[in-house]
Amino acid sequence: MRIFEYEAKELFKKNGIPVPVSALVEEPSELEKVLIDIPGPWVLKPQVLFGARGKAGLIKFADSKEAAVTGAEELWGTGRGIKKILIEEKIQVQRELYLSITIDPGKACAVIIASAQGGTDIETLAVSGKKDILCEYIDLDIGIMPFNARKTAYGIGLDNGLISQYVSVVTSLYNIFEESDAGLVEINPLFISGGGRIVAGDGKMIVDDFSLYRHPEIAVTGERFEDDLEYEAFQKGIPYLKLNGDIALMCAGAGLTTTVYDLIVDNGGTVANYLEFGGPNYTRATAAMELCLKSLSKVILIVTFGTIARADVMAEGVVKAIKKLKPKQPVVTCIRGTNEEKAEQILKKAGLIPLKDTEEAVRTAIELANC
Amino acid sequence: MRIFEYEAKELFKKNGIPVPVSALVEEPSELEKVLIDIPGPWVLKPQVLFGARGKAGLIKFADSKEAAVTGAEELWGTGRGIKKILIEEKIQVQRELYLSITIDPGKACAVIIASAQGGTDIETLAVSGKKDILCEYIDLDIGIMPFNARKTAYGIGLDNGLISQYVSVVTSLYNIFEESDAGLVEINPLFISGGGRIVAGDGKMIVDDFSLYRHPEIAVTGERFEDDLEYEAFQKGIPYLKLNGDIALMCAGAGLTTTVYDLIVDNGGTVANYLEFGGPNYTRATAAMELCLKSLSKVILIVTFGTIARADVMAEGVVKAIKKLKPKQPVVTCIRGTNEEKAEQILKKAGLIPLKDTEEAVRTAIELANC
Amino acid sequence: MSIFIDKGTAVIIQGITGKEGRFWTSHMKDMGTRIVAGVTPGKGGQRVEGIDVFNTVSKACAETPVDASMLFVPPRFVRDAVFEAMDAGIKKIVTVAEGIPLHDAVRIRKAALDRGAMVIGGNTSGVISPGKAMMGFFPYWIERVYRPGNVGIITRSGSLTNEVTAMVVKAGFGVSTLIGVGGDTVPGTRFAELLPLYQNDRETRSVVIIGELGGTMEEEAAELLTAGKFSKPLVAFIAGRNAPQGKKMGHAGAIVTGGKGTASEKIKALRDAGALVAEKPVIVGELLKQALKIQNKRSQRNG
Amino acid sequence: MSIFIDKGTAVIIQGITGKEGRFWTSHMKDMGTRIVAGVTPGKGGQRVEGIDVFNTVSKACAETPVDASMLFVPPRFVRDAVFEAMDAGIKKIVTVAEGIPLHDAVRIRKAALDRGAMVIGGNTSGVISPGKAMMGFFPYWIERVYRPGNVGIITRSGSLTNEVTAMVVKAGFGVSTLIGVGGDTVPGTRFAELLPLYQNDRETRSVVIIGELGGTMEEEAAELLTAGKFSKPLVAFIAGRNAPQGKKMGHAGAIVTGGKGTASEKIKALRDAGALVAEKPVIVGELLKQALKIQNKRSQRNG
Repeated sequence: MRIFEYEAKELFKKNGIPVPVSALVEEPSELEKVLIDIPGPWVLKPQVLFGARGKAGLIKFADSKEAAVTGAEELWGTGRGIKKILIEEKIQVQRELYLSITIDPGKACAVIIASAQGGTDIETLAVSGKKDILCEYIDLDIGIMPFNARKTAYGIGLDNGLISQYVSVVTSLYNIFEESDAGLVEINPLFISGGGRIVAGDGKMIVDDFSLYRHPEIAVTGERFEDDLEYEAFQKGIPYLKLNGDIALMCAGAGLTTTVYDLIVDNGGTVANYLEFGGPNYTRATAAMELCLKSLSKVILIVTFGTIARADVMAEGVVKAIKKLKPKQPVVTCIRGTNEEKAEQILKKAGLIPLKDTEEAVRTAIELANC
Repeated sequence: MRIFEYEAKELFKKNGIPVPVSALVEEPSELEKVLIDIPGPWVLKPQVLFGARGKAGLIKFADSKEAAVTGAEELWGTGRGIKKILIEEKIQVQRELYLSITIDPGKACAVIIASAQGGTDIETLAVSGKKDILCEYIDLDIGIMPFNARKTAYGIGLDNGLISQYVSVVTSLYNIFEESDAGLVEINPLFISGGGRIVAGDGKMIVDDFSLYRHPEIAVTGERFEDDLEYEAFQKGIPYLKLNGDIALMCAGAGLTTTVYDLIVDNGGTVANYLEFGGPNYTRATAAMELCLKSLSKVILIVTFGTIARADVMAEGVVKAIKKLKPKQPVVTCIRGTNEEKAEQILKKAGLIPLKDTEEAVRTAIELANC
Repeated sequence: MSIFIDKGTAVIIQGITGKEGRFWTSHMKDMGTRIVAGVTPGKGGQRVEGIDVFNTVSKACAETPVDASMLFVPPRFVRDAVFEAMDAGIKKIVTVAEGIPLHDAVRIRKAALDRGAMVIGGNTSGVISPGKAMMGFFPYWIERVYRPGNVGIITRSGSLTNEVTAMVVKAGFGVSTLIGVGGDTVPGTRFAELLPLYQNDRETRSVVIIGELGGTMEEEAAELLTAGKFSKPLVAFIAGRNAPQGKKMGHAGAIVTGGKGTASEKIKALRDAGALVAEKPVIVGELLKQALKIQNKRSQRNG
Repeated sequence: MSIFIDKGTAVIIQGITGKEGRFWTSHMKDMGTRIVAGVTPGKGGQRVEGIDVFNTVSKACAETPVDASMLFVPPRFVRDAVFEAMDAGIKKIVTVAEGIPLHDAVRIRKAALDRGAMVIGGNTSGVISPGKAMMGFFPYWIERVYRPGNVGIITRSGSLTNEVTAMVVKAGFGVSTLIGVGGDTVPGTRFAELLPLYQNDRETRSVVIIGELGGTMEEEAAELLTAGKFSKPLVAFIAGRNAPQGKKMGHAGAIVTGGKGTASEKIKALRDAGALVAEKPVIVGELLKQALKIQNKRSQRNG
């Protein structure tokens, strides 16, 4: 689950990581007071969950109140669904560092990633061979110790005068990471201000979905999703991605669904949505098909090869769903696994053509979509 | 540092371990209200830090208010320094268990010790070959997990209906142990009440002295010491035990001091106090001698064999202390180590006889004490 | 003697009294798996499918020698159950649960590494040696997939594994041991840790890896090949070649950012290391034949 | 080649720039210890006693091979410093600090056990091989104590060690390696873990153990003897025979409750295991001679 910058910064502040003075505004009428409370110049940062806001021109700087108001109006007017804007004091920046904490699945440790070169180019830097990027591994059971933080501090060449501030930031960030069950916490850029203060310039955070039950403080709202349908699917517990093509996928298992996606693209087709109708959801054909219908597809393609999921149960569910939802678009089925002969009969009886080969099903769906 | 039963039980309560309803009284005038607030019958438990209160007849049971008042007055009148009395509801006990957590220095783990047979005989049970006593080891870095608690629960043969309560008590007790930097937490007896509730009948707790700096919540007051002089010595950072013999020890190092103690007893002498004048205290002869003088000894015996502690510095300190404090009793010195020749001269010059052999010093001290 | 589990492996079932536990215990037994005990706290003394149930793993282990533990335990309790098994000295553990909290999964894998134990899963169907034994829930009755043979299969997926394995069987092969490492971000065991077992397994002549975008497990397998630590014929299928960047497609682990962990990268790494990579499931059988031919020629040259 | 430390052992000093660190670094160097680097956070680039100072242990280790680390670090920071040394791969660590928090000490020992490292201390004078090298603060200049020879000494005490060792030397012996395990409740290394090193040490012909009431280290040493894992002549002195019960006398570890860990128990255990136990320091030398005689007779019989 993604956490907004302003939420991450609230957590930072609570845990002793310095952040710029800021306030959140949601409509023009709130601006005036904020621009009085916070001394200018300002930075206006739309609270959205997609990356590279800066490169997209969505971060505005303002020296005057007029410029700030104009900037905010521009952001609200972009049509990119911007609601909340974080108004921050502009920090006089001497240097930008990079700091994040994530999991190393191989080492089975948390890893602190630090670089003396923060900012938007960190990913290029990462791909170019990890030069100037420092990794410090932390055993989750042992936790962070001051020496871990010092190693990263000296490792990226910080001056002695900044070490203790930096160590405190790294330690606090680790504690946030650990206590939030995060998959990632990132401060990029981490400012060193003209006055020699270390300040979090940004805050990115992803909390593990499987751990949300231990975090009632994180409200799962529609705001956290790029698309309303994805939010709806999440609430229903169905893995779902909204795309913009013709064929709605309703397949069993992440691997098989991804494979069907590949085959569609290989064969010149396009995908309307990615949806996993399998695992614990194999009895929920109606809920799955409802989502597929909302994606405005030309064809619904059902491909399964059940493990726990019984083919006959899935086929029955699909038939029921069709009866109830009466989709206008054709439904292509390729349902296999335990009791697949029975499934075949069920589908035939309902007037569907039970295919047995995944590629054949894909080709059929593309043909139907191109009709 | 020892924690009073009432303090331990407050911690238990805060951490969800059930305790009897109770109130602390310090003087007779407070009794009446407490005996109204808490339904009888009652148990009266003097808050003292020495063990085996029950065997000493210092735990009183009362069915009537009159009996309670009489009991309390008896306790205040024992002359054993009883101030605070914990008045508790008397739990109707079905069974008494034993539960404690301490450190296993060899395995370098915490160890949960549980037994189906609690009460005063646990130590006999322990000595008799650990029968019916169950140990469960916990890596401090990993912490306790539910299965650890379950193992002890099933291991001591608890009924299914009690398991979840017991697991919760063990888990909470471990958390208290860990968060308090305790050397020991013990609940003995741990009651199973007639109604099938698990309730802490007692609470014993020792917090590691070296960890007190992380526990400002634990006030180090005179109450926690058996003797005012021991409290004074603790505040001065000088290891000290009050005893009732003739010879005040002022020796360097725990091992050597203990050895001198052994030699004195072997040779028929008695010790007035145990005091370590060494390690970080080797320059503090005056403070050490002051404590020795308060022990009302017949002789002061100084034996050192310095490691960091320089013999000349110690000798000089002793001479200064004598000049300042003018002890009436004789001072026997046996100061060796770095610069011992210089030390010898310093002592001689001050009119003392610098001995070089520990046993000779011990014999001399005993002779002087017997004069 | 197959990998991880064989007819003789003594298996306990943690969570045997639950609905899933009962159902699959019956199937595992039917298939031939040697299940020696079950564990469910509070249900000690019961019997499930003729198997004695104990309150704790240590009690079960005190009653009978145990080689492996199969967990049918909800994700929130997996960490506790895995540590209980390891605490009792069990070195082979399979957990099928989907939804294990990330930090729990990390702690589980770390503890297993530190103790020389092997945890397979979570979010997997488990381990199966067709015709012998299984730990997990495989529809072993589907003959066109779970046919005994000499192809080892390592996979991150469930349904896709059936799809691919069916192709392997269609081409005339059978399966020695199939291990699903699971689809989570931090599986207990990784591809590169399993390949050496297959290398040493007499019943495995070749291996098929079923991977997908995200993570680095396929790259690690390629490194192992390059280092010469796995020399049997290897065929791979990697899902997600066409996945849109930045989208979280596939399993939990399969998020691709900044060009790292793409299917294309994985395919290149495996090909560079000498593996044959199938563009689609249907050709996996064909590639297996090719790989075995190449191997035969090589051994003839060397022989 | 002596135990733990020798002339060739490359030692770093953590906390080299402090007052104690500087002072004892100079002495350790004078005695012949090979000190290759110092570490104090924030003091990187300085030099102390001609030794380069680094900000982190890992940086020091990157500059020069390191075998061992000597800590002059206040008790509150010992855990961090020990873990830093272990993290850099150092397997021999000596910490002299008195006052290490109990749970820190437990974690330090546990981590050392898990990683195959050896931590000596805290609350000790350290390790010395007279005439060769030392890690710690011993008044090695006192010739009637720190004379080179073939008696290994293992001790929980400081001053008492000087007292007893002086008796060993007075009897005509010298010291091979003296190791102070320290007086804390949870020392990093225990007697029974050191005895095998002395068993294998060619320069050690006999060992003196200086113990005291409290804990079980002496009993563990006795078990080792009984198990036949230490066969050189062993003499012990145990302080606290007359200590009053229930009083916390001696070091932090030396609290005696309910008849457990008394000096008498320890003395009995050691005697039962074949060690000679001195009632007072002055006879330790005599007992050493006896023990060596018994050993000689035994080997003559066997030879």
